[in-house]
Amino acid sequence: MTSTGAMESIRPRISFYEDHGKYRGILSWILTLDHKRIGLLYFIFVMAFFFSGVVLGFFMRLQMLAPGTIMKPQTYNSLFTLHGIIMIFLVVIPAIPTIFGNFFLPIQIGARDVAFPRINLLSWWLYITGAIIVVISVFTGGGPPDTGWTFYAPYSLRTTVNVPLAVFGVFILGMSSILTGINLVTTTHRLRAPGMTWNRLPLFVWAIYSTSWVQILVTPVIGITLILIIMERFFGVGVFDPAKGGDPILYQHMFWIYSHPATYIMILPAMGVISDVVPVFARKRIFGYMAIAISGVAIAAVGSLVWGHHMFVSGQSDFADILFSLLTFLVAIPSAIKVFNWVATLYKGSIVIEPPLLFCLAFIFLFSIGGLTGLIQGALAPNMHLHDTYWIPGHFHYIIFGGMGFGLFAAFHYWFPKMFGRMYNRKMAMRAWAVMLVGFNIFYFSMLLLGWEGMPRRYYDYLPQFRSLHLTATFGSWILIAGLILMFANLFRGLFKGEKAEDNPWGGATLEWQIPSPPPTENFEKIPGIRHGPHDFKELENNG
Amino acid sequence: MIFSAATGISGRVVDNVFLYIVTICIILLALITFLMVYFVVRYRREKHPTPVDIEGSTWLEITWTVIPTLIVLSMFYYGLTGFEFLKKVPPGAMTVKVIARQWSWLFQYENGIQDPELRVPVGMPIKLLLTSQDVIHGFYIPAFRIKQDVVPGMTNYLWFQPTQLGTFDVMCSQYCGLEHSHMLTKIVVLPEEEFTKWYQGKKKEVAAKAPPPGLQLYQVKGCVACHSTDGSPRVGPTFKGLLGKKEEVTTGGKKETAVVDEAFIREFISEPNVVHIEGYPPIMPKISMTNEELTALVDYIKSLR
Amino acid sequence: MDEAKEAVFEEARDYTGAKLGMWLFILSELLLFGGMFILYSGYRYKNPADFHHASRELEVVLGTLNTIILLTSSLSVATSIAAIQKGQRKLSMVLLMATMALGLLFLANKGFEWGTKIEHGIYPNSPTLLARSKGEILFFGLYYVMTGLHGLHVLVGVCVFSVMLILIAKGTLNQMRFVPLENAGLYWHLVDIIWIFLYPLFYLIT
Amino acid sequence: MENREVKIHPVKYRTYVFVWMGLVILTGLTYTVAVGIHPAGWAIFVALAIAGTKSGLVLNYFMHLKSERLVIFKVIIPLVMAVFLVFILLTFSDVAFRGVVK
Ligand code: HEA
Ligand code: HEA
Ligand code: HEC
Ligand code: CUA
Ligand SMILES: [Cu+2]
Repeated sequence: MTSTGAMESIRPRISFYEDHGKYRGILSWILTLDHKRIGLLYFIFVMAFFFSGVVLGFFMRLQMLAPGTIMKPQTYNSLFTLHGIIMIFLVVIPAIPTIFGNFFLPIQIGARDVAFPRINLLSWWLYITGAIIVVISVFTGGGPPDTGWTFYAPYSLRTTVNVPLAVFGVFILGMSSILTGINLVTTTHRLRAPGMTWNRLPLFVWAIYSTSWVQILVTPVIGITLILIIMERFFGVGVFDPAKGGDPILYQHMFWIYSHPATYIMILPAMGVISDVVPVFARKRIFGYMAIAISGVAIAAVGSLVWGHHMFVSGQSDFADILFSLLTFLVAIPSAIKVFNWVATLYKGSIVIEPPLLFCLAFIFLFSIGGLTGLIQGALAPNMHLHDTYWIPGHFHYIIFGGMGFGLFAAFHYWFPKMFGRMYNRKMAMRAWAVMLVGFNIFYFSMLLLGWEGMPRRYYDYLPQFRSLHLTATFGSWILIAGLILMFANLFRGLFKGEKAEDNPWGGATLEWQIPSPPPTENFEKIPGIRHGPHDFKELENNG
Repeated sequence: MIFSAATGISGRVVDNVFLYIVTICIILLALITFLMVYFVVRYRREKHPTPVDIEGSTWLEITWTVIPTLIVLSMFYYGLTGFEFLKKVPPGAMTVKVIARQWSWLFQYENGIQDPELRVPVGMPIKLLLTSQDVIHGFYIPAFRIKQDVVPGMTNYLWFQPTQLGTFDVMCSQYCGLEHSHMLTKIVVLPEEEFTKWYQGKKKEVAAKAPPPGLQLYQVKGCVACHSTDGSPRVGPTFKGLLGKKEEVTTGGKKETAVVDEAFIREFISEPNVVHIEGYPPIMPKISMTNEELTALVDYIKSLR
Repeated sequence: MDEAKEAVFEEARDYTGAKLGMWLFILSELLLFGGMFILYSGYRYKNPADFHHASRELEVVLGTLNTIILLTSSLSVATSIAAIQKGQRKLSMVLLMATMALGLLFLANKGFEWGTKIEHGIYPNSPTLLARSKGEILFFGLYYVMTGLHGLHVLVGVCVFSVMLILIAKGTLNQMRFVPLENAGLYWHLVDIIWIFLYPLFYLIT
Repeated sequence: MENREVKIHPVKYRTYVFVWMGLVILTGLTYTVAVGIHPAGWAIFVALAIAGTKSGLVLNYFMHLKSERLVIFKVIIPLVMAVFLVFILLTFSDVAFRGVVK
């Protein structure tokens, strides 16, 4: 049953760290049913994989300094494959929903836990299992997969390396993702506190809610696609093998039916963070609450219909090219609405410049660049030139790392005092922010230029005309990583040495700021009644 | 200049669409960034201590839904016109077959000429028919701003019209395995007469000798992608000094030492997946060829000492 | 017992919530098979004649029989749930056992069907099959994968039911507390619905 | 504590048996149409319509969708059908419109 062991010891001020439940030590973590502990478990592992991903990225950039001298082609090919798999499936897809969704969604809607705590723990175990399988695939069989994170058939059917195991690992990760989605949707439907109506939900909850739907509905499609790859490898069923009548283009459809919406699984939660953080530092409510909430749902819905824009030059029909291009442009509109509303929220506010806000501003800037480059490659004619060049990694690093990554950093800096009860050094956080912003643009803008120059992606070697831009990019990546180290060092220091944080250091109006830092087990002594929206700072001040 | 110039009609078409969209994007980005920074500076706490709580504005929401919609539709439309141009092959285009395989290109002309480089006359629209023998490749000429995936099991096409003499890079854009980065070749745009001379000359050559000599087969059949003839290492063993070499091989799980002789080479080329050579990945494809071609190749390999 | 804890228990046992969760899971299962149906429809569209020929080789009678078996098992599990809700524990257990037996019968039938096909040399990558037209290779590839995946779901269902049976026998599931059984039932009906579509799409192509 | 669950009204056995009979009859029908009548062209649509009706019965009666009160239960199946349909249609925008290149 639930952790009944600590039942008597529930006193309001004991944080969930001290209340270890039925088990002690490490078991009190890996067998916990507490949503906050599970959130932190994810936090640790997502971080660990994130760092391994960054290290792989760092080595890829090294290779570009002097191709041919640093590593063998096979090594480079498996590096970018692992970099992609780790970053996409192990870091950015789970990151915000599992860490912050787990930790804060129940608190923000006034619940004591998620709807299915045990399934929540199961999701984490599946995540770890999937991750371990992916890691094992690197060291066994014919060596690490070298297909790119897209596993395109028929190459993935022919290469002699350990594709089936890696693919199986990703399949397990997908199951984890689906269960998390189910949990959070049910939680949002069933466990809202009295008075927490849909139009009083914090926008972060709205974002996670829409994301979860996408997770539930499209993840199974990639699940079955990956299973089919395994079937092909072991039994040769032929559904993706052109030699047996299979159609490699249909594989691509199946893959992108999931993987395009997956990009919105990455970005929507980050948008949710931005929508809740900006108002706190502008001291006024969000501009156009309903517009933001609905545009999030619209992105989730229309975003599921545009996958074909990854296949403009694949040989799919012209009609499909045109249709998907049109839909791609339509999905940009709700994103634009969000951007305009965020900027408008700053208008006539009373703005306090703190690290979380700076990360939000960087988000808006970098996400806009990423999104606008998306428009350029979403247009049919330019895509003929830009597809599969460095322009594409330029686009998605801007939007994933500049968008989702900076959104995540905003979340770190915003919720850090709540999660750990301590505060980091704010000056240092701002410095790290500046360094990262500079390095980021040097690095990824060079990628965009390289792409326009015609440098194909996934090349371990390049023609001489690309040299100077590659060098600039590598140089930028060093600055970026330096900033990253600075930022994490600062957070890490704050974790142990930081001053004690107040319950509500930023003056937030959502529920998590009305309880102690760090929160007690079960969050609330009494389920609160809700009488106002998420950004009603006036109400808050009136109540003291 | 940082941007390499586009060439061909397709290059100009793509560049125009690109410029149109980029210009709009830069304006929008500048606007957003400016407003954001301006608001943060203008309304910071010290300057503006009491916030004005604004809930939203319906007409603003409508405005910034409708205007972006119009903008993106114009982008879509402009991209579409360029696309239609890139897809519509003008009548009278010269057809060249392109065969892609790991990791080399082969061009087959209508009169039977085969060549690893693409030679075309200036001013003439060229239609390429793209097929692949193994995995997906991507035929990409950056200077012409065109690209098309080459998918096994189907024929794709691409057309362009060179307007400028010169030699341009052709690259493989779709990841296709180990030597993807080196699946490069050139397109040579020749003056009309020079092209005709080459075309006719080659044609005589084709008619004169069948089967063609081993060296040509070595290039045409794509062995060149994986085997060197000068002893330098590539994906597969070098052909230099292959005959008589002692090597460790695995046949059906059994390891043994074999001496390479003519029969071994013949069998290996016809069935590359039966025997594996220690130290190389077991990835050599089965390449279809006639008996004469095989003999010519084996003779060629034997001649490399 | 502490008041706060008790409230959590009540929420954790939220009946509608549990069902909602199960339904969401079912939706994602539907799309798992949905992915296969997308492939199926694409390939059938491209190779209509081959699909028709290949379909002729399946045992329509066996397929129809299996359809009826599965429909009947759906009936028995639905009544089993109704029985436990009415407190008729014995009846519920008997019906559940009938469901499992029908599920196993379905699998046996399927196994027999696969067996004869394999005996005739028709299985993925077999020389006989590879000698056929591409559409037929695809048809049988899809046939094995889709019915195999479905069979796997039947097997899982039977396993889940055997756990449920033990829980009912032990009294853990009873007139007051039957959500797990009801959810297992939902899962079983899902498996049934998928077969309802697999049946005409593989056996009845004309 | 668990009394929320007691309020459920179990369905009558009779209803289930009727539904089952309906399902078996529909199975017979789809079999007869396919094997006996052989309609060309529209056969697949007949088969899918019958299969749809059958799953409608299973969903509404065996799975109790009919008696669920919350709105969310009413929309999820149409939602999934819509999503699936759109996936098929968009995939067919490619598969059905590919020209032959000569
Ligand atoms: C978080 C992830 C994420 C997000 C949110 C997006 C968002 C978008 N993406 Fe991106 N994309 C990827 C991740 C993402 N993408 C990845 C990983 C790939 C490569 C995969 C691979 O091949 O490995 C890719 C590839 C990719 C391609 C395929 C390129 C190719 O391979 O040929 C295309 C083509 O259309 C595209 C388009 C878009 C568009 C139009 C959006 C839109 O949603 C963007 C909307 C945002 C804005 C428009 C900016 C904000 C608004 C304003 C500044 C206001 C002004 C705006 C207007 C007037 C409209 N993306
Ligand atoms: C989230 C996704 C993500 C991130 C963060 C990164 C980060 C980096 N990437 Fe990227 N990259 C991909 C996803 C990502 N990458 C994908 C999908 C591909 C395509 C693979 C393929 O072709 O198959 C790719 C491809 C790719 C290439 C192209 C390879 C090629 O085509 O030949 C290169 C080349 O330099 C590169 C470099 C880097 C570097 C140096 C970093 C980093 O070192 C930069 C430093 C990073 C940061 C400073 C922080 C970002 C932080 C976050 C996103 C949040 C982290 C979360 C927690 C801490 C909990 N990556
Ligand atoms: C995709 C790469 C590739 C291509 C193209 C290729 N080979 Fe190979 N070849 C290899 C590899 C790798 C090996 C080692 C194979 C093994 O261990 O199974 C090999 C081995 C051989 C051997 C045996 C060498 C020895 O040491 O005994 C011969 C002979 C040979 N190839 C001939 C050819 C000919 C002739 C062609 C062209 C018609 C060709 N190859 C095309 C990759 C290739
Ligand atoms: Cu061929 Cu890449
Ligand atoms: Cu996309």
